[in-house]
Amino acid sequence: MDGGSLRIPVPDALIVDVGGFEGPLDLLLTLARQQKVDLREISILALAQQYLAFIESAARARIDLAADYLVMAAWLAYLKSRLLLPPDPEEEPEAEDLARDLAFRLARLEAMREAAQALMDRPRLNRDVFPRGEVEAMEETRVTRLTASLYDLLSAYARLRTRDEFRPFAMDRVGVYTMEEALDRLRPLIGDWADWASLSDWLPPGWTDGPRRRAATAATFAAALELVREGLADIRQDGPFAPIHLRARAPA
Amino acid sequence: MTAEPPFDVPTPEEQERMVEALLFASPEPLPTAKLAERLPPGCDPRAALARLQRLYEGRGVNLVRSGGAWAFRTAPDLRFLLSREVVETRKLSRAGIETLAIVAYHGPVTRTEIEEIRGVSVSKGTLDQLLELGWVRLGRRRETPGRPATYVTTDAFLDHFALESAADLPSLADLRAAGFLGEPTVQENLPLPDPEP
Amino acid sequence: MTAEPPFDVPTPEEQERMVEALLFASPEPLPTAKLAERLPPGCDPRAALARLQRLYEGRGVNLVRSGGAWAFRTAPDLRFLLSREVVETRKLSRAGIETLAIVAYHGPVTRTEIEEIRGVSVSKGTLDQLLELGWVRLGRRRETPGRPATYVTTDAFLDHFALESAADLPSLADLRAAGFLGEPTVQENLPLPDPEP
Repeated sequence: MDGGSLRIPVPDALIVDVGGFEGPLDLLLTLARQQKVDLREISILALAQQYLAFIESAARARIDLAADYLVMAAWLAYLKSRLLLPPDPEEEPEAEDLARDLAFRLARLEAMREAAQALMDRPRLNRDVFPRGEVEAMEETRVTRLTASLYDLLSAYARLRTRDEFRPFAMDRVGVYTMEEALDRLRPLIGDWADWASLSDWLPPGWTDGPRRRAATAATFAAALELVREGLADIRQDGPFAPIHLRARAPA
Repeated sequence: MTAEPPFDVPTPEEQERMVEALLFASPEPLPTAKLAERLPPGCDPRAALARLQRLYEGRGVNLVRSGGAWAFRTAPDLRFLLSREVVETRKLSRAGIETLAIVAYHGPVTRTEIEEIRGVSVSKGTLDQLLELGWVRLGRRRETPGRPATYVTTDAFLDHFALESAADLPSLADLRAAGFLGEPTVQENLPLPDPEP
Repeated sequence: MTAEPPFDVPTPEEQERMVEALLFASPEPLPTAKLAERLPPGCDPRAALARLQRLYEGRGVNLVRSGGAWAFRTAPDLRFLLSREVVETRKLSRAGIETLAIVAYHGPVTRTEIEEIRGVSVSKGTLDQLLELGWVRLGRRRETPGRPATYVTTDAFLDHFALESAADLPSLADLRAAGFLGEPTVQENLPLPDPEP
């Protein structure tokens, strides 16, 4: 056997299709079928060569191959070298055994695929073969029976044991000043506020900078509107974006 | 007989088989005209119906005609056999199935332990229901203060869920691998149930 | 014949009629034990089943066995008459079909063994889909390190694929003769799936 005769061209279709393979064994099986011999008789040396050539062209085409394809390539390169060298009695298992093992796995995968197909081709219930279509009305006693399936049981347990992973998302409330808080603060103060004063002077201590200031301003403004609605205060703004002023409403 | 030439009329025996299968699979009684429609061209359901009616005479199931439509019916004298048949099945409640799962995985387990795992209290009705179903029974009392009752699953439980033993329930890792759970998380590192007693 | 004296065992013909009626009325396959339970005391459903199976052979409706249970089903060759609009259950993926076949031929089988044969990891959702369909159930845990769960097929699987028993799986004998249902000789040296991340 010279190296040249082993070089089987890799069809472009395979490269385009690389995503369609279910892992390295599936790819190897597709390549092995091109040898058109019984999979148990296959030349593993030739197959290794084919696989390595395929990986090489995939790399040239800049296709990102999953790691397991590369691990298989490394292993096949090692197997190839051992098959070409004279057997080393020290090394276990022998290269021939490894090659036979790989051929076995390929043949078994193909056989299981054929068996799966044969299974699917069998007459199927409610497609080819039918049960009695009519349920006979039976006038007798009704019994209610509770039931559950294994699927229900396993799902329930899985749900319980992972409940903490799926607890509802709760908003972080730090840095939020609510309208209720602003109202609680303003209501006892407003009676003493006879003259117009800017709303920004009403902000609670510690809420006068950054995002906290924005939150407190919004809440205080909403609370001020509530007080106006209740007839406890007047509110005034001289122009768009001008400061907002608030004062207690004089008793009528 | 395997591949049928399109314009070959089936033999009377074949027609009989076809009518028999059509009536058996139909969810409602079939009028003669409907049968004729479903059969290959050239068939006459009336002849087949008459033969079938004779064939099933005196058997456990009879071919009967009611209001111009045909159906198989249990022989009237055997209806007493079917009387117990009417069973309405209802799904076990969520509380029930969760409690059952906990007893299966962690039994013998006390009610307090079930509540700890579920994070909510277990109503008495839930456990009573499982006891009544025969899926759960009382185990040994726990030798702790108060000597609480424990619960374990029964052989009827194993039978219903087609399990060989409670120890054969898949571990959480198996469940995850089979697709019952989301992605692995820190939960993985928590001490998990060892269903071994 | 109308009123039965309590301790008179029905004649074989009567027993046959009763079994026929019970099986006709049940949409689910009935296990022999269930049949025996429903029959009057002293009856043996097995003899009646054997006679009925012969009687219905070649007819439009056949008496079929799946696992330990019996049911009447339309003859497979009449499918062309009956394929009404069937609500196709969720279509199984290629991975699902192959996984099902491996469980059927190799079961009880662990997830790792399925992965070894297919050469890829079993994706989430494949095994739980088969469990949900009721075609696969849990077998004994394997007594190896980690005590992994094993999977086997169910009677519902046999019923769905019109199989009398697991021994009737297509080309089972060939696969066994070829050694495909056993293990390779030096498998541990192949860099094949290391499925768990």
